[in-house]
Amino acid sequence: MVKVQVYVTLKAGVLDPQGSAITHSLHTMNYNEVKSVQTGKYIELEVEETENLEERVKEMCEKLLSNPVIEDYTYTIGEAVS
Amino acid sequence: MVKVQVYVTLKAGVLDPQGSAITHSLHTMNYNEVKSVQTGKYIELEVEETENLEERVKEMCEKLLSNPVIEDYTYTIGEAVS
Amino acid sequence: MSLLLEPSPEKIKSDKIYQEMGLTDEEFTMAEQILGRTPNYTETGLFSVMWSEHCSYKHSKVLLKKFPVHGEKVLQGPGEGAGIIDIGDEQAVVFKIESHNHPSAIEPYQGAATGVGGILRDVFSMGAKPVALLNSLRFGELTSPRVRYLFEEVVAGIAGYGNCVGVPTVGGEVQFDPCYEGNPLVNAMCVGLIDHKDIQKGQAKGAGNTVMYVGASTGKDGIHGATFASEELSEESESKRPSVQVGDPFMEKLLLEACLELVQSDALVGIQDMGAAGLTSSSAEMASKAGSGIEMDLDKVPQREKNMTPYEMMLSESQERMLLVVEKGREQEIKDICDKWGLICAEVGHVTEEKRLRLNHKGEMVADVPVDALAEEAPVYHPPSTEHAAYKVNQQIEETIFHLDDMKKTLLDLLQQPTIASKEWVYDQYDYMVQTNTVVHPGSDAAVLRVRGKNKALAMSTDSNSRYIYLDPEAGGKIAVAEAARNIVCSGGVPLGLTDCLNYGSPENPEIYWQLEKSTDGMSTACEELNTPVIGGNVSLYNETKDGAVYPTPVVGMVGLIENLDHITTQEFKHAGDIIYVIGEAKPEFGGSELQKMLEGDISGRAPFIDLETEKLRQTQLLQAIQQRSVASAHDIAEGGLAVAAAESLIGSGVGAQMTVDEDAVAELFSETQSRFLVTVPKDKQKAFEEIVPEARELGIVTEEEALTIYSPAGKIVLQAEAEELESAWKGAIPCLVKSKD
Amino acid sequence: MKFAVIVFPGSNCDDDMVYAIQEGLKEEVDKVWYTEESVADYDAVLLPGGFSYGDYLRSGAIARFAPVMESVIEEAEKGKPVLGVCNGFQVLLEAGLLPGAMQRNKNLKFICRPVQLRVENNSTGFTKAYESSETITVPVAHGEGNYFCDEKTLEQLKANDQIVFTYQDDINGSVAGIAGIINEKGNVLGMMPHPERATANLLGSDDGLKLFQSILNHWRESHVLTS
Ligand SMILES: Nc1ncnc2c1ncn2[C@@H]1O[C@H](COP(=O)(O)OP(=O)(O)O)[C@@H](O)[C@H]1O
Ligand SMILES: [Mg+2]
Repeated sequence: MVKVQVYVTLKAGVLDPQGSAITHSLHTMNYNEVKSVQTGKYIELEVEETENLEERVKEMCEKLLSNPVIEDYTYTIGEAVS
Repeated sequence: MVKVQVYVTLKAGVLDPQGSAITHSLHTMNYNEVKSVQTGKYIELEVEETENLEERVKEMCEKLLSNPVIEDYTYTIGEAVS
Repeated sequence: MSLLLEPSPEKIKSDKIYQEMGLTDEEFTMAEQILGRTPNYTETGLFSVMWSEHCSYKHSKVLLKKFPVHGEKVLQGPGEGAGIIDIGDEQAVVFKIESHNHPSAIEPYQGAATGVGGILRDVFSMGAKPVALLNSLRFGELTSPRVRYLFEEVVAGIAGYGNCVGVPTVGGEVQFDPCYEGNPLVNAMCVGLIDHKDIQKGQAKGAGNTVMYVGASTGKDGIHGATFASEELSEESESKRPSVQVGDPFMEKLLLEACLELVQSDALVGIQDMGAAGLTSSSAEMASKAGSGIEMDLDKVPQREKNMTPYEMMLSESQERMLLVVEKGREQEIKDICDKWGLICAEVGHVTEEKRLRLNHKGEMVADVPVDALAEEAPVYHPPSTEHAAYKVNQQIEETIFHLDDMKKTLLDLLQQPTIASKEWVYDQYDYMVQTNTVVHPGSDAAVLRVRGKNKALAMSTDSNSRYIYLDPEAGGKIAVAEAARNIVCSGGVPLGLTDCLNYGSPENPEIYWQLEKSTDGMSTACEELNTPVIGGNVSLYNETKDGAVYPTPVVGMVGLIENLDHITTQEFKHAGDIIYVIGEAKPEFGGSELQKMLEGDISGRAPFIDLETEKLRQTQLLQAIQQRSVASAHDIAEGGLAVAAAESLIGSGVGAQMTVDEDAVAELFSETQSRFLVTVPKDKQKAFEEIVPEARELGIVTEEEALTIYSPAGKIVLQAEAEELESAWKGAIPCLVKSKD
Repeated sequence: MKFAVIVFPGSNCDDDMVYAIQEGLKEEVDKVWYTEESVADYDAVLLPGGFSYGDYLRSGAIARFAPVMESVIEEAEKGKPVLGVCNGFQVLLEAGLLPGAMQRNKNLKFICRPVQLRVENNSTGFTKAYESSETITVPVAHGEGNYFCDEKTLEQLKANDQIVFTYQDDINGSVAGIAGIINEKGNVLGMMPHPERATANLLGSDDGLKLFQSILNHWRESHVLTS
């Protein structure tokens, strides 16, 4: 088994209302050192080792895990986990 | 400015309906090598350097960014960004 | 900096860069003549968005002029954010429908969500409180995974936005047909309530008054959305994807509350939302309508990104923004209200006497254009029109006579056609109760909302059967209006007027222009006959992909007034023992029917015939019978015919029905002959009812036994089904299709 | 009796709650803006449903830190009746006034419909007007109504009779079908269904009215006793 970690974030320039709301809230809580917040998704997959693992992970990211119209993704393919 | 990355995941034992839905979809798309999916949040903060940065990040995570009843969090405090 | 990268006027002209922005050679020459010089990059952008189909209606203006727009009760016809109709007690209803087809095809969730956001702003910028949302949706067949994705995401987007803002989504319609496969239709309608005294205008009056900007800051999103909506969808549209706008319903809610407070202040002179073509259209239109001009300092526009150019700021379609004109010296009153709601509010310019739109940026004037040229003087086209080839062919096809062996199976199959099947899966996701005024939930003919504090209610519905319109645009256009009115009447309301959204293919194709022409003719005729003026609407053209155009789909959004809460009527059968009537005889008319589509896989032949006088007479009589409390339930007979109407009235009612039908049971049960109603009447009201509606024919009786039984004149059972079977077929169809993931 | 309805930025069932008190219960009610410092002058505090702050991040997470909440928490601890409906329930959970947390509905979709509830505990100050085990019809409208708590908490809730309402059918995946719970002291109730939407037959049900009547009756009783 391999652990795959996928990070999905909004493309540059895409509005992130959630991020703004969090920033605002942190400010009212007196965390004024926070200048900006960007929200995204973190997805962890447990995958059986296959030959073209990376290629397939990319496909999954593009087809399902992210929405390429507004989101970017990155991933790490981790060490095998037991 | 420092970039702080926060990852919020569900505690072990808390059901993840979204994770199950994604697993299911991936299977119908023939990514049968995927054994399980866990969803979480990825939050990126841009923070001005302060003395007790780490402590304050922890506080933000516990108070606002995660709900300790069902969620765990981890964070990385990155290099200074311009 | 980036300004230097913009092409010079000479280059725009020599390299025809204006074409990429959607202007034709002739249009660019016109712009040059208007200015007396070659426009720079920003100015070319202003012309291109304001002269886009979406903003200027250049291909449809001529046709829209035919709509009857006046009526005793019309307080505001087309021309403002939304139309307004008087409902008595110094109150009025405000409504409008708008399309968001192209954005939804690219990013269905956000496309649909921002469609809802835009139509809400059209209504609350008039000073009205939004009280209801409706929608009208068209997709390809649910057997395609891409269509399922679009369908699920569009519904989620509508829900996500409307629910968060707290305006109930109370009605709508969803139809499925292969012609919408690559180009779904997403039309959103909003209904608002207003006191006469609060009615606002989008006008920039009074030279010297201050122009203020309220709401979200301006980003680079949606740049060229208006021209984008005026082009066919192609592979290339994919590359324009970053122009997708993301909605922020929380911001919208704050903006809504702030605006409802702002309109109470007499410091406010004019207000308009920044919709399509954003800052450009709102400023140019407000000035043009008031016969004035506007000068703005773009450095003061709140910006979400660094180094935005004037072009980007003026063309951005960032959501949740409003432009205000405020009496000079009273800006602080406006700012205080915005502050309370946590909204950005900036003074960005002032009203000028000279009728020009002037823009300054970093100390330089970057645009200087006559406002009327932008807002009023877009070229108007009279495109050539040619009868659609399919029309002639279809007119000559003989009516098919269907012979059905198993009527029960036919009915169950019909109930599972996605277009007919229960839309509970959809409206279960909409908060249709927030504001606690929803008396009749989604699922009946029209939604009904009480008017709080008064003994009256509003009925509302969206309708269109594009199959009929495709087969016969003129008849189909009449039917669309008539059907909407039928739905209002069945719920006990007097139709007040309508808003329409004209969804068609490319008007530059003469056959499509012909569809547009004929169907709007039909609609206009029906509006005259039924006394339902058109108080506003929207046009969405170029709905086509390489596989062809969508069916001509003019969606009608109608609102009616229920004068007394006791008049509220639903389609459900009520009590065992009530008498079942049908108003109107069935003829064997199957062109464009669900039965035809189901059995033959496609539609052909003639659309059902409609006689508007008959329609009017029956509606008037039925409404009178309802108002005199002689009617227990009423339902119009539409897609799928009488059998489907009966099943819909029976499902969930806790009672059943026995009916005897004519010799030609296939026609009686499944034909889509127009102007028919299925009505039940309490026994003691039978005489009164028959006096008002002499034409009504008794069909049978509501039974305690929860089943539908249909007899032939000779007393033989033609069809018998348990209510439960009917219900599971009808309710199960869409959830089942959505779940199938292969 | 005087009620406070807390209004957060983006609250959207605040007016509905006000109407329920004014028109249904015919008692006094004020909207209290989220920046107010005190709710001490009110006899009961109502946290309305709908959304707050767009429900961004997690429902109720941001509202929980609104300035007015300090006083709400303080009054709750003093024993003042506090009712949180839907979003209000989520705020109470986030604020730690009630145990557990909300997750997205198990079908991952928003659901809006009238549902059947069972009154599990009719001895609270919020439910005395109901029969024991009565079935009532009250609408839900939520995307995150899937109540979660760990085993131990569930045992405690059961042992102390803190489960007040349960769903007749499993609509959202909530642990033990929980639709509403009360704190140990019995003065803070959170529930996902909207009683304020069920206060007139014209709207489909008036089963929610008894909840407000219970609050009023309870207050009158204790008021007579103390005065
Ligand atoms: N199909 C139509 N029928 C009637 N009026 C229409 C139609 N299409 C557009 N209009 C009217 O033309 C005006 C301009 O429409 P639109 O550009 O959509 O307005 P806005 O940008 O304010 O939403 C509006 O008053 C609208 O009601
Ligand atoms: Mg608009």
